[in-house]
Amino acid sequence: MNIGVVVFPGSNCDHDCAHVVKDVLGHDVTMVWHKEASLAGLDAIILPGGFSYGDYLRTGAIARFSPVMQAVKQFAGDGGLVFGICNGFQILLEAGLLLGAMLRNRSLHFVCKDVYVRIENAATPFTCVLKPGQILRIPIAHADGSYYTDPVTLAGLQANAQVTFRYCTADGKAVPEANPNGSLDNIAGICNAEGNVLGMMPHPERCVEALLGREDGRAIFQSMIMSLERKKLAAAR
Amino acid sequence: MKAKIHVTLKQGILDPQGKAIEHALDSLGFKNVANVRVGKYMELDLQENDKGKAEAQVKQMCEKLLANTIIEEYRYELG
Amino acid sequence: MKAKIHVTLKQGILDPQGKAIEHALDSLGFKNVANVRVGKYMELDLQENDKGKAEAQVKQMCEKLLANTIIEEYRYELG
Amino acid sequence: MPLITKDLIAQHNLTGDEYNKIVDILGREPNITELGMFSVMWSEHCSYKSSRVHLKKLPTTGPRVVQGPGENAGAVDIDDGLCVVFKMESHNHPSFIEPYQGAATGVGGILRDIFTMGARPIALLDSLRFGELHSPKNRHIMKGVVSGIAGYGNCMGVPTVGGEIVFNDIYALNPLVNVFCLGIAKKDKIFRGTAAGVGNPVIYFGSKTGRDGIHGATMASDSFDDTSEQKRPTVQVGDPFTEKLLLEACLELMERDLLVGIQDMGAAGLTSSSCEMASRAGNGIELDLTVVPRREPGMTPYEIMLSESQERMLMVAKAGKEDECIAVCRKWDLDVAVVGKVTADGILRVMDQGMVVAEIPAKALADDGPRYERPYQPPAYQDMLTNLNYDLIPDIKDGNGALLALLESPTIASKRWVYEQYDHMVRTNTMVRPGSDSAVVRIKGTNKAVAMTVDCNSRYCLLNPYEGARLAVAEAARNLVCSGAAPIGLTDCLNFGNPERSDIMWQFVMAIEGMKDACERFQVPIVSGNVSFYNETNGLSIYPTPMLGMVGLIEDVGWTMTQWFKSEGDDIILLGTTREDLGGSEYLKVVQAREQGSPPYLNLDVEKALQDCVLSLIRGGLLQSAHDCSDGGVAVALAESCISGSGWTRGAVVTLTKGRLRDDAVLFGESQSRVVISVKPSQRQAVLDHARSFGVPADVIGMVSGDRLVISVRHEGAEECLIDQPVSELLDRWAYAFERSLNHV
Ligand SMILES: Nc1ncnc2c1ncn2[C@@H]1O[C@H](COP(=O)(O)OP(=O)(O)O)[C@@H](O)[C@H]1O
Ligand SMILES: [Mg+2]
Repeated sequence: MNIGVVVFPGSNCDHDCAHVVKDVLGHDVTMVWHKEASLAGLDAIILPGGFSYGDYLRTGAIARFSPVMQAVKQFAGDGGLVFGICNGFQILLEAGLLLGAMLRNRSLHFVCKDVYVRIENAATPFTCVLKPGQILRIPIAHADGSYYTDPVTLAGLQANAQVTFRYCTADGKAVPEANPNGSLDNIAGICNAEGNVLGMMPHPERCVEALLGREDGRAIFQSMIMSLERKKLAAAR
Repeated sequence: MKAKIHVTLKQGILDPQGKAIEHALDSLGFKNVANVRVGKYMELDLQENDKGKAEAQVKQMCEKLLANTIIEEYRYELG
Repeated sequence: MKAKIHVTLKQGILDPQGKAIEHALDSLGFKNVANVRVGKYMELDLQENDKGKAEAQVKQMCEKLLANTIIEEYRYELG
Repeated sequence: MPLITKDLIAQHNLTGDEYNKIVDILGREPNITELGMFSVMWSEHCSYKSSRVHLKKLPTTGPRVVQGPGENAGAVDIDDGLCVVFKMESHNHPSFIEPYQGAATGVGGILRDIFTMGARPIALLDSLRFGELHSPKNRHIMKGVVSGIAGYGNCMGVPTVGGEIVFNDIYALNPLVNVFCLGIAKKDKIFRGTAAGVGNPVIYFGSKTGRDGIHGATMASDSFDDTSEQKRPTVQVGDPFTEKLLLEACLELMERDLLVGIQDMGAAGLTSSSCEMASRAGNGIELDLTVVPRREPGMTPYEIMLSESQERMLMVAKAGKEDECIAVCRKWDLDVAVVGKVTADGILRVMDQGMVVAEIPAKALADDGPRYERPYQPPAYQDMLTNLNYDLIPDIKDGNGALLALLESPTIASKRWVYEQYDHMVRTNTMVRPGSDSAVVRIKGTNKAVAMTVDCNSRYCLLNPYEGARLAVAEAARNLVCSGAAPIGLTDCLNFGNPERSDIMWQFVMAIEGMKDACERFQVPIVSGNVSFYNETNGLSIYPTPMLGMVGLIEDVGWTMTQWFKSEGDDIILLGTTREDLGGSEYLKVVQAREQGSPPYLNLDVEKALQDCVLSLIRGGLLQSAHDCSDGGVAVALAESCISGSGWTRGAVVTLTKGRLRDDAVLFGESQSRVVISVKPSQRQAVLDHARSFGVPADVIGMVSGDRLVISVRHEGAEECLIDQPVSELLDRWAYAFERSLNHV
């Protein structure tokens, strides 16, 4: 596979995502400069974490106007896999590729630590090797991760099983104590109605190697690769 | 022409910053303060003499970039 | 009584936010924008009927907490 | 042009003699711009005029040293064609005036020092000193500093992987903010700040120049008094986003074959970067201020030359490569301009609107500043500090209470509240996160890792600056060794009071001697550093704080070790000897409210043997955990090993031998050269044999077991239980003490 990792000015998890795809999973990576207008030849797109444009106005607010975002919209519209992590998630929200918005963490602090998330939908291309209800321990690192949307949209997300991850306790309870940032309904990640665009605040790319402690994040990248392989196979038939 | 723009969280959306300030004011002894809300204030110079055109532009800036209308509302003055 | 408080960076102090927004507006095609400055806007309710006392209090709040007078200046309206 | 009056000279912090020297150098009176340039370059901060003669004594060479002191940062070889580039810097004064921006721009400054060398920064550590948390002002400074470091470091995507915080009211009006940064560079691709090659273009890039921070360097060279508030306009605001662009642009410029030399504009901005680069190459530079990118209209040459606006760089490009350099900067949305060229005459010549506005020999500015051999002498109060009659201090009655009090004293309590605000995992290298003896970061593309720690017990340094400095070196090295790393290099940040006072100068000189002796014994070279004098307010000086940042190499990532107990049933062994070392201890301060006595005894040979032993045990795969005994002694070390694991706790049942020692010394004394290790029972004998072969005393003191920490002392066959606490209680006190002190109004 050839996975594109978009580099916005201020992206800082771009290298980390590339490292996972290339060095850990053995696939090709193309770093995509934000002024790029075409994503031809790429199998999936990752929007990495960081502080695009310093996040000086609102997280993701300026990055969404980068020329590459037109191409990302097109790519997603054509059914391509688009995966936003942390700042990448925030950009997808600002760009309208996912529904809702991000508010400051309830604590008003940046928070970097491991949290538990529960798989709410294991049928997406990003979670297909996981089981529903499975619990992963993954780091978060953000100051604006309090997901918000209006009640109607929330009901829609719930009804369509678009809530993909919820913050939970070690034994899987999605209770307020397990919510690290004040997210509505403990939401840690959502996808679009078609399931091919996913955004999540936790950083799966930070836990794919036993050397760094845990490998819980690996399953998400493996799901993505497996979905791409299936799609290729289907197309070849 | 100068534009002055206020962007604030919509009513009903929890404003933890406002809460924190209220709390801090309280512990400083300002006991009679309530409903603190925090927003952004922006000023900019616009090279445009036509007030109507200027207004249309500022409105566009707000809608497109300066405010996220899912969570925020905005108002502006021109002068 | 309602207090409306504006806190802005002093002249001459670098405003990275303003700079970033100006740049973004420019690349969105708003070429006629200059001198974007970003500040904070706060609203609060004050239980105090005496205007003079209210003013003294708000001033104190600004000096003590709401503004960082080393790099920021503030102004307020009561009403 | 203002006339150069006596007042003006004094306002520039120059003495009459220094002024006369300037007139001699120029062969005429300086104009105001030149006066300003001399004043910043000859300030204590930039010229090291009081410290240079002593700094020369420090060991700076070794087989691994690629770059010693004198450049933007030091570099040490880690094989595989790579080296680590590191340095520590203080931003104390600015952080007192404006905590958030002061700390943030401190992080920005040290990052630039590292990436100007061609290294990609991969880790930050912060070492902080504040007044005690009961005062709102101290809390305000602490919160501001922590969020400033977070705000800048997180945005840059450089993880803050460790640090240190100590609270003592002596720092209330002079907080210390020292930041350490480490980067990785190819050994043959290190860049230096040199203006070689006459005719080569000098290029400015980064942010625009504003009026901010004018005279930051002279401010950092002055004591505070009640009028310091008026110095406030010198505060600078950091822009980490621009710095991130600057970082990427620099590394891209360096990838290509475009540069001759490069240096960041730190203290004294355009003046220091240009004259230092010229002086290192024995050349001159001609600058044209007319084309310098500016933020504000109407700036004078004086202001432009002295501005300390952040996020700016100066590079000397190869002739003909200007356009390529400019294209890279534009790609990263940076301001850029060719502002001058390298000349042969050794003069820093500054032009504005076609006129010469300053003309000074570059070397005179950069290197020929005044040097002082300031008088030094121990103060009369020194004996009062060390003479402590222990007979007047009752031995401990309530061991449980004392342990809990120590665990919740903010100096010992968990710093989770702080480091959770720092992104400590970005770049996906962090093997050991904050919370163990040192931070460990793997080096991608190799099987290696580096360990880093920052240490200094400034109370020890107050009581005996020579011993205190030796102890700091020993502790730093011990922290690395406990993580499985061999120490390979050191950087320092020497925070002291006013060097014009003979007692302060004595502290400084003694500390240097102590560092020198310890570094020589451990064969750890000092490759970079920084001196911060004048940490004094209204005549009250901080404790001498020679902060050390030490770097160790783990040649096989499999050797990495952590401090927390792993498995039920493991044996606990104490390596080293416990003596009656209560002087200067955290116990005396927290429980007895005394900061007195002589600091713990340290024998460098004993320490070295211990460290060699621990390293060899770790490499032999014989250990489950290793934790050095420092603040709070063996009782606190044991408690930390029980509770500091991430996500679990362990209990321990321990019996310590009392001999003729006091109970409080056995539990909380801070005897050096001791490490608490845990081992699998099957390897106990091998470990004991191993220790004996290194001549290191080793006692099996107990077992990892249950969910309580139980510590008894044995004396002539009798055992007495002094501490018995549920681990959950220890954890609660230690883990949340910080939040509790902050929320307590
Ligand atoms: N300011 C800080 N920033 C980040 N981490 C910190 C800070 N202060 C302490 N820590 C972390 O907390 C742990 C304990 O620190 P400390 O008690 O100073 O250790 P030691 O006594 O072994 O030197 C270390 O892992 C350290 O890196
Ligand atoms: Mg230690």
